[in-house]
Amino acid sequence: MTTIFDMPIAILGLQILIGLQNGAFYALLSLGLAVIFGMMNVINFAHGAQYMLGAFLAYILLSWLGLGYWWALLLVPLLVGIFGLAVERLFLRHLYHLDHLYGLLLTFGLVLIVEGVMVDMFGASGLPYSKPDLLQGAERIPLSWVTGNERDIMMMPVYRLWVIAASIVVCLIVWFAIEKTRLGSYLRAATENPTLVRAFGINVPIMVMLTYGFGVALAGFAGVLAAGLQAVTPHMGSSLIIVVFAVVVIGGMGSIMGSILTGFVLGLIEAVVKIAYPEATNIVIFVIMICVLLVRPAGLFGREA
Amino acid sequence: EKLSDNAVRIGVMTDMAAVYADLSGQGSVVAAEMAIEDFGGTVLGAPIELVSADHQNKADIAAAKAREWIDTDGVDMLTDLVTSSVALAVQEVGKEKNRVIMVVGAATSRLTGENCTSTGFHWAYDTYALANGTGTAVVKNGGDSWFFLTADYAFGHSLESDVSKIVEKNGGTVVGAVRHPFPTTDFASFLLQAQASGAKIIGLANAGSDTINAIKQASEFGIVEGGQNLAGLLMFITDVHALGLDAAKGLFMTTGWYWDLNDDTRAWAARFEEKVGRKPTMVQVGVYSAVLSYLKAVEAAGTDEATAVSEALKSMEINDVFTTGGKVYANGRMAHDMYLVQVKKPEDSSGAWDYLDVVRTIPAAEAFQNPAETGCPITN
Amino acid sequence: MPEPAILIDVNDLSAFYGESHVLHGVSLTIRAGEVVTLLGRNGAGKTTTLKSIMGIVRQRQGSIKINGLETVGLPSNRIARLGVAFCPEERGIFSSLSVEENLLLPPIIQPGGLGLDDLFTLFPNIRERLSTRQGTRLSGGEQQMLAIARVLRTGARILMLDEPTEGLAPVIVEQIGEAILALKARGFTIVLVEQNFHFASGLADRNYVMEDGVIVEMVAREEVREKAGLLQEYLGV
Amino acid sequence: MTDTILETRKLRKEFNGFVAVSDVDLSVQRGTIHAVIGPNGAGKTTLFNLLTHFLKPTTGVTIFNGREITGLPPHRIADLGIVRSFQISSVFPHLTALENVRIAVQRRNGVGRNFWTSERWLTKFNSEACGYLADVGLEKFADTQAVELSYGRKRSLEIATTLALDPELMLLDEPTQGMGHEDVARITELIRKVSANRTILMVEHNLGVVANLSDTITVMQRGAILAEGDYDHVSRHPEVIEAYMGGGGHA
Amino acid sequence: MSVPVQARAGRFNAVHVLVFAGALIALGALPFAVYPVFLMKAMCFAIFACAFNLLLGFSGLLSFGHAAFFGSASYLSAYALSAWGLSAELSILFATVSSAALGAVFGAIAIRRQGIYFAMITLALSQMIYFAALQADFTGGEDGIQGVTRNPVFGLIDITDNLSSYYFVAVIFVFAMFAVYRVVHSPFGQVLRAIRESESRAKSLGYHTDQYKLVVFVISAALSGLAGGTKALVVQVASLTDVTWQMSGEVVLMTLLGGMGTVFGPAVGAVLIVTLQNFLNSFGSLVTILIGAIFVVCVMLFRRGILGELQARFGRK
Ligand SMILES: Nc1ncnc2c1ncn2[C@@H]1O[C@H](COP(=O)(O)OP(=O)(O)OP(=O)(O)O)[C@@H](O)[C@H]1O
Ligand SMILES: Nc1ncnc2c1ncn2[C@@H]1O[C@H](COP(=O)(O)OP(=O)(O)OP(=O)(O)O)[C@@H](O)[C@H]1O
Ligand SMILES: [Mg+2]
Ligand SMILES: [Mg+2]
Repeated sequence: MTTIFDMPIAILGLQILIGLQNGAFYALLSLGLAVIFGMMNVINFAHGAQYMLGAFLAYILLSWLGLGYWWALLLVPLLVGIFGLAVERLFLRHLYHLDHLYGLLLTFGLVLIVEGVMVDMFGASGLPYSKPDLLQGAERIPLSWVTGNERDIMMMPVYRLWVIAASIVVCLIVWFAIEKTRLGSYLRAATENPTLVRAFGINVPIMVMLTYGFGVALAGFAGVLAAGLQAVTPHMGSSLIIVVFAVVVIGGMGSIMGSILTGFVLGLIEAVVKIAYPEATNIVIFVIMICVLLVRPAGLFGREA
Repeated sequence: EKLSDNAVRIGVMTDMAAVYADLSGQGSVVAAEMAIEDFGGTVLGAPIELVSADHQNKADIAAAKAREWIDTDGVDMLTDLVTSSVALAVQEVGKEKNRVIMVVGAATSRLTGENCTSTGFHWAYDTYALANGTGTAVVKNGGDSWFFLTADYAFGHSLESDVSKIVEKNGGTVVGAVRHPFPTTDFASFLLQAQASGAKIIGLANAGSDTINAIKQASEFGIVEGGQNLAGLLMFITDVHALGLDAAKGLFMTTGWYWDLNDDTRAWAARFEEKVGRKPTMVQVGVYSAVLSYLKAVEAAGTDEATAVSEALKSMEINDVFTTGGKVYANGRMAHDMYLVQVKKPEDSSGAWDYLDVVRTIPAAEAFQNPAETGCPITN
Repeated sequence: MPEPAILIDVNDLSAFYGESHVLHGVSLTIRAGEVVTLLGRNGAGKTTTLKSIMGIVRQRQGSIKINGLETVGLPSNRIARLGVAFCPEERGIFSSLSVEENLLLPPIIQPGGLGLDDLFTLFPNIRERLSTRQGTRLSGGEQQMLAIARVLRTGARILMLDEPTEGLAPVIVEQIGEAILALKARGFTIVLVEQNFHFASGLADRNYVMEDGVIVEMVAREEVREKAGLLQEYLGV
Repeated sequence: MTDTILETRKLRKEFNGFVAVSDVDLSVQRGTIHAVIGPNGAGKTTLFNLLTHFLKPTTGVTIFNGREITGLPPHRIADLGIVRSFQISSVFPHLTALENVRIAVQRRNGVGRNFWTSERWLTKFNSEACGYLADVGLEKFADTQAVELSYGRKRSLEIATTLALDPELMLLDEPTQGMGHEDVARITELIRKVSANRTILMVEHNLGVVANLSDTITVMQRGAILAEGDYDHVSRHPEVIEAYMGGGGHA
Repeated sequence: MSVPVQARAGRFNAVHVLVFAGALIALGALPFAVYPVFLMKAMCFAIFACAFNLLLGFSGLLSFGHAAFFGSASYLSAYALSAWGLSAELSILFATVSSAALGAVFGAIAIRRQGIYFAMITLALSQMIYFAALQADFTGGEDGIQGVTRNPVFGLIDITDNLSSYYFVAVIFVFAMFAVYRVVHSPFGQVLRAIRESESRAKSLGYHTDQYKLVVFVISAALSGLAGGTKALVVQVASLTDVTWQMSGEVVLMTLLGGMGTVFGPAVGAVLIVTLQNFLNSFGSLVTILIGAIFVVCVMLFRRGILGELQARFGRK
């Protein structure tokens, strides 16, 4: 076997792919956050909780209704999205004219409620969720084209490949819908001056409500993907949310592509750190963030204020 | 007067809502209630009262609450205390205020080692016993080269070093370790490093959702199929429940108690399940045992003064549903038999909570560290 | 020749900002194809009148009929869809949008608005600065041009322009005057708030004069000369 | 006595390749009212931003009172006595008009950093601040929050605030924009009054005001100086008429 | 201070004097009614929240990393108390000064960024402190520094019993509240308001806004350090809890709940949250739900915060 840094190249390659797959989660989550945060100026602290809700709904669909993974992938974003619509309609709508701190506070309160309810209903230690047969097992990826050695083969779990693929597709669709249509500029303008945009004849409240619901649905979608990889626990979102916020900021608020690319790239960087200096995995993103913001005050792809 | 303010008050301080809520939490409170009920509700003619609180796994909250209980509510004994920092802080308060502290939920051996106190007790398990039980048994089974996935904080470090010593003492080798941050959800990268190390055993020196996720993800990479085995160094039955047998099957772990040991344990577990809706963990039944033993000791000492009660505890033999023939060492360690268990295959399980086969009973004297070696200055 | 139809009919309009009562019973009518100005001192309530018609000021009482339809209860997006466009005095250029995005932002409400080419002929600066990443990076006057161009595109038949010539060079002011006349000729109805009385009176069919939240005078084009004294008193011109 | 208070040499500003100010040599004489006019987008505001160091020039130097000041940060410029008003009005919205002005008075007296005394101590500046408000006709609005003022009054407030700093060189970016006729007249008078012992550099589109006030006029176009001189001179300049004044140029 | 005392005192009306005296008496009498350790803890958080509010409420800067000051101070004072045996006031002073220094460093890095970027930089920097606290030797990792001793004040006055330490902490509390009040209602505070309203205008008036923001950042960090250092003395533990981002979040909540535009509102919010956590303690996950619900209700219905709402109702400025 060929080795680099004392590590078989097959395993190194796999590490990179896994970095990509973790990046896929960052991208997907920060995308939803960026849509909500960059377009509506709402700091959606509940994003992690909504992601967790997605995972739980997948579990519930399976164990209560017998609806499997593919159904979950379809229905859960819808359900979580509807939850988002309700949150927007009942709460957030009344806060837009205020400092966006209030949105943060409100969604923080929601996190406590949702997590508390989940702990109460399902306990804190987690639930198992099994992925569909189609996505079980591992794919053999030959590396002989790089190393010339027939024995260099990566065994990448199919599910993780699927996560990468699904995330890329969704990210691109969203990017297209927002950046290549008028929607993105409506949203950004509405954040800056909703009154005026409304006076141009755009139904801002409905548009904003749907946007929030959509961003939240993305979190739910990511939650379903995550359920296949890790234990479904009520606290699974809260450890992730801060990192995802960091990703959005590094990418530059308001930039959809920025969030997506940063998500993937940071996943890769993290993969390298996990090999080189694993203790630092949890702070590497923050170090990067400080460096980036010192050099580019509005993030990598953001517009300067 | 024998009893302070004519009542014996017991405080169960536990994790009610966070990660350890399932293995202790409300269940620990119920277990304490059961102990009081089984004891008869009064001691030395005075009522036994129970209070409970959530320490949220925060040492400062726990310490402040412990003080308040002792100063204003007249609490005589505190128990459960799930995380190490919490247990250490509260044991310190107990020392200052002369109160009995019976730690059940926390793992650190420091409680009866360098940080031991004359009124502090450690009841169900500790990192030494876990390391020792799993480490010895696994090496003896042929798992002689180890790689650790270690949670990067003091608990993980001490678990890792405890196990390493045992592995080496038994003739095995430690080929490497990776320190992962706490918490971690994706272990793939670390598992691959473990895989690349070629070690026969991957020791999980972590806890809770970290352990669960590591095990769950290990199956994706065919680690077990590739000839490597996992050893969970701190696992509870709730963790197995969360993993599902499919992912956890074959795993070795060490526990202080299992509900399916004998008729007594089964009967007690059934009683508990009726109230709580799930089978008890070793921590919950440990709380039961701690409370019951405390009450017996109060009765024997004829007072609730902490030093006297502690003396009584140390001269008692512990016999209840948790253990028979348990001894309390001078450093506060309650030594009892431990069990090396293996997780059943799904087809061998009769359903929920029927998860473990006892592979070996580790006698108390072997399971727990000789008090003289713990570094605890209290030797008699 | 029959009088053209009444497009906007404001009757006894009161408007409030929170506690403060700003308009005290404003009544005015605007007929199809007219250019009408609102004149008055700073703080007289001109902007508030426009914003009330537009539905931007929500706290309002009285009646505002647009094309016969009562709009006091309607949100501003519905009012805009009736074919009313508003160009605010503070310009309302969006800093998070590029110049081009700013220009294309308001949706086309009906056909018949100015095309991009016409707009660029009118305001050559905009064509040149189209790719500027932040609308608010433009110079003050360019922002004003952009704000006007933006509403001319939408095809709305009623244009409400709040101080559109503010901060513009005299040549451009002249051109805007010509554009307004051209639009009028194409059948647009224009409500103009202006400080620049000479500019406004040259274009207007009728001038309303406001003071302290009420209309105090209506001066038709023919009467400007004879009511000069009155205007002097109200406007200081 | 006329000497040069402010001078620029080859001052240039590019934005991503777009040249907004192109090698401008400007020289302002002490004690005069100097107007800068020119078509929209000619670079007037950018020039002001360069002079007050809100923007860094791409190349070129600025000299104030014989001293090169090119690299200094904006607040130092203000300390030296160059203060500007903004084209798009910039007030402290939730401070009252009085407080708005007082912030400037406070600055002039150098008591901004004092965090150990009571703010009641500041009341001694009230009467002075009220004086500036009266100058621009806002005395009635002393206790009104700035957001609630109408547009024109906000602009008056801004001028009052600028005045309160008693600057040696005052830069006014379209001071009369958005004001009614009476106010324009009042502001014109005010500018004349305050110009007594200071220098004023202003951008203005209202040719009436320009003609009435200015000693020197610089006409800019496309970032460069097109013409310079007194009003009679520039208003007859054919290129100025074509690019800026148009047919109705003479107000 | 050149203003004659009379002129200033004259502006205090009788109500103010009464309220103030009443508050002092209540503060003195309270430990006989309520458990002193709880009160001390509440006071520490009250100081923390008010210090934080200097930034959020009065300078418009949302720091999402204030736990760094609070937590590191609590470690340092705990260490000074137990390892060096420094007297109580010196340990706290040491922690306060260190926090101020840390604040100067953080501030210098963060201050040039605005809004959410500022929040995220402060968060990132405080995560570094968290990492250091987890890894450093003297902090004891996740076990924290246990068994901190309450050393005598000035080496003389014994404060081991709760009542005497209560009065010691109360003095610190009154001092801190006064400091916050003074900063807010000072010429400097007035400039801060102006900067928050329009930074570029303030700059053009000649204010070196970065410097002002840095000064207030350092003051806020120092007072947060004061709070953290005192807390270690009170609960006799220093642990990771105080350096987590959740703690940074909690102080935001306290501030908003109490009223971020008010000087003492955050103290009220802090006391309320500490009380809630304390008294609802045994309800398990229901507490989480309840606290969440309280936040939602506050944001929706009492968004000026408790004190802000009261002031609005009773028409004080
Ligand atoms: N947001 C607001 N809140 C409170 N009062 C306001 C607000 N906006 C305007 N006002 C007040 O309403 C009155 C009318 O203001 P309006 O803006 O309509 O005047 P205007 O005639 O357009 O003046 P200008 O020529 O200066 O633009 C003024 O007294 C003003 O102070
Ligand atoms: N930050 C910037 N980025 C890019 N372009 C800019 C920027 N600031 C100004 N410009 C451009 O530079 C040119 C000069 O702008 P400036 O504001 O100086 O014009 P002006 O002479 O003040 O015009 P007006 O009379 O309309 O206020 C304009 O075309 C403008 O679009
Ligand atoms: Mg107006
Ligand atoms: Mg300009």
